[in-house]
Amino acid sequence: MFGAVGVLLLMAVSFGVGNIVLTHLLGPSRKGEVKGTVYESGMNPIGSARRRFNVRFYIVAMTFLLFDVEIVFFYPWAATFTKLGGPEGDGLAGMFLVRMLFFLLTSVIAFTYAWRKGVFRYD
Amino acid sequence: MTPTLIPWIPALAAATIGLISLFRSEWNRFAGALCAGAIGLSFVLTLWLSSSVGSGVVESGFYDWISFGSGDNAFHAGFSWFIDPLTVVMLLVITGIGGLIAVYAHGYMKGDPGYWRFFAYVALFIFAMTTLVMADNLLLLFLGWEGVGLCSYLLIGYYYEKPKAVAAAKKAFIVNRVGDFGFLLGIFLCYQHYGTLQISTMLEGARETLAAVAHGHGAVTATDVWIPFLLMVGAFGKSAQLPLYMWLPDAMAGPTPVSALVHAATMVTAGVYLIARCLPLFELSPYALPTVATVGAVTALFAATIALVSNDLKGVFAYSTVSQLGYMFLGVGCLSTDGAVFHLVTHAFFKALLFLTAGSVMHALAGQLNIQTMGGLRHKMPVTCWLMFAGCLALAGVPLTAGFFSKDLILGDALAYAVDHGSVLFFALTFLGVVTAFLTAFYTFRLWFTVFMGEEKFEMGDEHHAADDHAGDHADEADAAHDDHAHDAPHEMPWSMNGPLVVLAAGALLAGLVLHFTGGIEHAVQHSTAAVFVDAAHSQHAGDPAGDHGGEHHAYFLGVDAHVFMQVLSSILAVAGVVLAAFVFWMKREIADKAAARFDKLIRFARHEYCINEICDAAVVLPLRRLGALFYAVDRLIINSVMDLMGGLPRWLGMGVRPAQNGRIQSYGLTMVLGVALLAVLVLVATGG
Amino acid sequence: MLLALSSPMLSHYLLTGAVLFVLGLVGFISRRNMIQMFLCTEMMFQGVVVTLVAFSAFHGNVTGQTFVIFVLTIAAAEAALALGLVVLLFRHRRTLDASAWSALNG
Amino acid sequence: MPTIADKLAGLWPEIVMLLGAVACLAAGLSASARTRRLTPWIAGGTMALAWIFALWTGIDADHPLGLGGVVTYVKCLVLVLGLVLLLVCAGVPEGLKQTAAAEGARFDPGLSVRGEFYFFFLLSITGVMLTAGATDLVWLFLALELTSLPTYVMIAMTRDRTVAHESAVKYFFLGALSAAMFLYGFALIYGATGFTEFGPIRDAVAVSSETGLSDPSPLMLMGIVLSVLGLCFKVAAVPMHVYTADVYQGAATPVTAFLAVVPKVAGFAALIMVLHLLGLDRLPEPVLYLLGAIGVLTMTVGNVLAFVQTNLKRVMAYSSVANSGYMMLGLMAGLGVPGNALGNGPAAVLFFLLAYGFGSIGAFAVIAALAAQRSPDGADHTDATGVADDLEYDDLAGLWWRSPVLGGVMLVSMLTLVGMPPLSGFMGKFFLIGGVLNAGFYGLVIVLVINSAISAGYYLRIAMLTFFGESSSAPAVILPEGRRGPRVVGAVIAGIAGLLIGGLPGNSVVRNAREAFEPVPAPASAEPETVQAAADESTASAPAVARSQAAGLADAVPTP
Repeated sequence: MFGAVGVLLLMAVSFGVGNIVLTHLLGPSRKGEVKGTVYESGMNPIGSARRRFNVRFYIVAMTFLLFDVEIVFFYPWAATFTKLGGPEGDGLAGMFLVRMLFFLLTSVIAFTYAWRKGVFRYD
Repeated sequence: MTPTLIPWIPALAAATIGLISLFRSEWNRFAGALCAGAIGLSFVLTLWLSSSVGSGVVESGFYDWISFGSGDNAFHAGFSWFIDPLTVVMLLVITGIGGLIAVYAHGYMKGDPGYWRFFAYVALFIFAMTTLVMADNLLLLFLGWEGVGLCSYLLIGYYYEKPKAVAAAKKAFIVNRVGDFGFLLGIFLCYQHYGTLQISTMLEGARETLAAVAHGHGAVTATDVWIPFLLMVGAFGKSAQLPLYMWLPDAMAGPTPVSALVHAATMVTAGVYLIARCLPLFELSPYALPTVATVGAVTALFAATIALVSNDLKGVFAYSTVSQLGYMFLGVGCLSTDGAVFHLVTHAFFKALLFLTAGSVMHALAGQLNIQTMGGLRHKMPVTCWLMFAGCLALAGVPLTAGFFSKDLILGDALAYAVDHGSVLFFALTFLGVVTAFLTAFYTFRLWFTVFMGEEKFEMGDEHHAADDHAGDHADEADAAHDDHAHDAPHEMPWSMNGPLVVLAAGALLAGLVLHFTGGIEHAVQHSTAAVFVDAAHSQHAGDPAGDHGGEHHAYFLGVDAHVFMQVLSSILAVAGVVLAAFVFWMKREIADKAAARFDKLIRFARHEYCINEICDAAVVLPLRRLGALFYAVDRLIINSVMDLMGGLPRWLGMGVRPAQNGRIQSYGLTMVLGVALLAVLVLVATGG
Repeated sequence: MLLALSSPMLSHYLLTGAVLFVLGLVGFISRRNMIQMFLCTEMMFQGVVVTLVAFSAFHGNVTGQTFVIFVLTIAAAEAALALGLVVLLFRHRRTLDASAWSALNG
Repeated sequence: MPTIADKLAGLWPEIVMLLGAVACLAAGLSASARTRRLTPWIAGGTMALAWIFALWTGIDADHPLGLGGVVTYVKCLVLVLGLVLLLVCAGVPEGLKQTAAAEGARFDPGLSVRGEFYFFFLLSITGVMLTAGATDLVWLFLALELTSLPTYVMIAMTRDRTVAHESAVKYFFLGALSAAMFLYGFALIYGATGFTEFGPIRDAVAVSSETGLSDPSPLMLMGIVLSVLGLCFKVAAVPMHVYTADVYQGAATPVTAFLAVVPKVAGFAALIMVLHLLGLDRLPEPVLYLLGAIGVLTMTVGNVLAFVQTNLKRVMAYSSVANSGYMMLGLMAGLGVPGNALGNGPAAVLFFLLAYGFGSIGAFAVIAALAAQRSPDGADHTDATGVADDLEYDDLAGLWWRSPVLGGVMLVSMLTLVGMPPLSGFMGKFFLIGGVLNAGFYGLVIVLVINSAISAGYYLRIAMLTFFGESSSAPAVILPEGRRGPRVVGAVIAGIAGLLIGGLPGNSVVRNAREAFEPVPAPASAEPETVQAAADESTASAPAVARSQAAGLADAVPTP
């Protein structure tokens, strides 16, 4: 029981550490003033805190908010899915999966739309 | 489907002409062709329909117009048709004569700025008129009735820039309204009494009562007596009988083709049609038909005397129309529906002809109407002269012309009726009719001889409906020739206008002969609802109540068959009238002048319509005006101030509420929340209470 | 009193929900900053959410909680819309004061 | 118990609408200019197809409240009004500077709003259809939000003037407030009964044996009251009417036409459903008081405020408020006797919605086809399309003589709104009054008639101006052919419909509205004997009703 948890923990930690190590080894290494500043989502951290952000940040924030909320619907679905699919279920798991995929599809459409509108473009 | 198309094709044409004028005004010149074509198409359909109707009845629905209630209380009035031979006769007259007049008007109205408007109205009129005669219920009939009234109003007021035309249109509308009010009451009473407005059902009910009464069981109720009187008021209004006649002479302010179509051939006969259609209802009441006959005969004589002295070219024909309609009412009044319908048909021919030729004369003389200024026009307008001569012969009832046969049938039937019933009243009415016949012949030819014979003279009218004059006469000439000068000399109409007149003239001369010997009208009437009620038990033709013709028996007057007697008498009178007119107004003009000087006052009195208008003013209009003034004062003083208060109230309220709409979201939110709170409290109170 | 406070019952939850709702209402009317006003409407929604969850527990079925998920979704959609509108308006007038927007009235 | 699959089967029209909306979105952002131009056509085709589907799926005989006929009627109604509205609205996004800039040499998907506009247009109408079809409070709430949310965006994006943004923000904030209100009501209904499905809720409401009226628990009653008050926002009824004139004035005129019609249909559909939880023919007294008070206040406030306006869009906005007041009275009138033409208030509301819809669309479409020329600087008076559509009374002066078509439509619209026989508005008011009389609320009828008289004050003023008015300043100009585009067609269709639907053969539209409330017998094929028995029990004419419903729905709403 705890062994399984230990394995999971190990995998998670090694994935994270491994990535850091790998990028350090493989990626190009540049140093400079800009690179050394504090990272704040691409904004210059120096100056008045009240200065306005680029409107794109709002848009991204809103997009995030919406996609984030969609996750809410996955929890009840995931919680009941095994019951429907298992031996005590009524064999509707297939239909249930298809419905959730349809729900995902609507999200994908929204995502594609946002993409086409250039929401994710930063230039 | 065929019956439905007959009214709706002209309606479609009217709508199309209206739309064209809105969107493609350069196509306006096709309006006449469109209108005439639509009416012609309806005529062809009518011919086709007549073959399928035969002696029977065609009933067909178009759509459920009004329908409410269910079960026994249900009320239905459909756009649906009841077509019997009587309807077919009417349809043939309306679409046939209507088509010819439309062709004539195409030339007559050419160049008029309201050309399209005229034809849109005419097409609409044909729609309403055909609906009227085809309706299977009184409500739809009333729709058509009001429709023709509306079109008549629009067409009389066609020259809306002329105050006289506008006044005439208003007069026609208002006088007709009096009649329509009676008619409408009659319709209500019918519904109340019979529980339906379906004409066939109502008439069946009426016939059952008639049969029951004839057998001595069952009785005529007070409602039965009243219904025909109310319907009669409507009929008198539409057909210009005393005392509701005075709109018709004024209605001549409309364009002449309209006078011919609406105010001579078709619309004004709607009253006759109504009585013929609903004859059993009238037979139920012992007083209804004698009243109709009396009003008819008196109107006939009355109008004839005015026509005798009138100097107005169209006025003479207008009064003569009133007079001839009087004959028709005399006909239905003495149960001679076939005579009345026969006269209706022949009258449509010759009166349309007379009006249109009068229109030609007017046209040629730039709107001149006074016949005293005319004379010897036969050289200038030979075709018109002889066409009008044909019409005059028919109107005068000269033997073998159309008017002779139909008028004679009515008078003969009236005499026979008087003999059969030993009725002094009907002897008197017949006598009035005979006198009128003589007068008719006399005044008709007075006009004709005055205008076309004798010394040549003419004065141009002062009215410039010059635009149509020029364009009508010299269609080929460039429009640039349109200066406003009047003609130098009257001249003949082009054949595009005279063509239809020739057809009408042929009808005026020959229709009577043909219809008399084929018995077409009699046959049609006997197979329609206008057939006179023959009690099955008392009739020898029990199995065939319609019989071949009701007149199997003969009434004898002074030892001669009544009809033969009347034929001989009226032939003599007609010829005498013509000869006398020729003598007085052509050969020895001075006699006429002397007589005119001698009876100057009387003539002026008659020309003034015996002061009927003044009497009417004094008796009806003036009191109403006084009452109106009184009401006006009350209205100004009391009601107006109250209304000002009430009209101001919403404004004050609005101004009071308005500050709440200050445009701020917070205060809007507050209003909403307070409102919700208040209403919630209301609910709480209501729950508690 | 003490007992009532120590063991929460349905009415407590309902009262909490109602208080949240009314606070939201009052805030909506009294605040002039548009973002605060919007937050107040969100508060009203949350008051409803609390009510729904309380009823759900009371009736012993999950319908109320399901309802809550949908309410949250709608609230999120409205939030996105509200932010968009507020940004738009701010760019016009450089202020978040709602009373600056009362050109339309009467 | 119907399964999800059964419910989905009845939702084909909505599914079609959703797919069409996505198609519009895609087409509007397509790289090909030709495809982009197709967008409005896709929207129109979608609605026509959805209409066919709505007729094809037919009436849901298992509707938990027995209102299957109403569902179908409302769907057809909103689709028909939507088709006419599309004509009026088409060209709005294309006329925006923003979209015009995006459509330049190189297409910029980030700027063009063409796809979004028609997407939202269809979504909002889908929302109305779902509102009508709702059988569950959750569903109803979602559907109402689906109706509203797109309209907020439509207002904000279709006009570059700041007033449009003001209008959008007012509509949005107050809309959110009202949504919270009816949501709270829904929560209370759930709390009182433990259900969100309509059927069980209705079954849970006690019926008083004394009066035969519903006797809901206080919690349930409060829930209904709050729901009704919240929904008042959607129909623009007192006390939620405050936003109406500001929002209508600020929005681009075609969008205003949309606002005046679509949310109102949704609101009344939702009100019918919510009130039928208690039983429309056995509403308890407090609810009757509430509806009566709302109705009287709404029509009076609407009319008196309309009376003092000079801006045409504000006049029409308050007229829209007043009309909601009339319809509120219809809701309290009860269902009357089956088979009787008069006496069914809610059915009269359904018909009145159609009559009002065509009247309003006609008037707004005419306004949309005109442009004021009062303000020569044009700076703040023109919208994105360069049109000053804030028309005053004077702008209509003598419109008939300049454009008989627009003048005629304006005249017909005003006459139908004022209730001139035999136009559809008259039939609507006639049946409404019949219902209220039948229910015995004579006082309310008097108020209604007085209010109609007040409304004639401003409606007829517009009608008279159209003919005889003489403008002191320069009257509005008619937009050039390309700019007024399909608006005139929409106006003409609305005008003709306003003229005719009251008098269609056998009053079929009115009859359909009435029959929408009559019980639908189960399909005959199921079990012949049981069906026979059921038919005998209910009404002898039930099969006839069903047949005429099936056949008559096709002409329930005239084909544009």
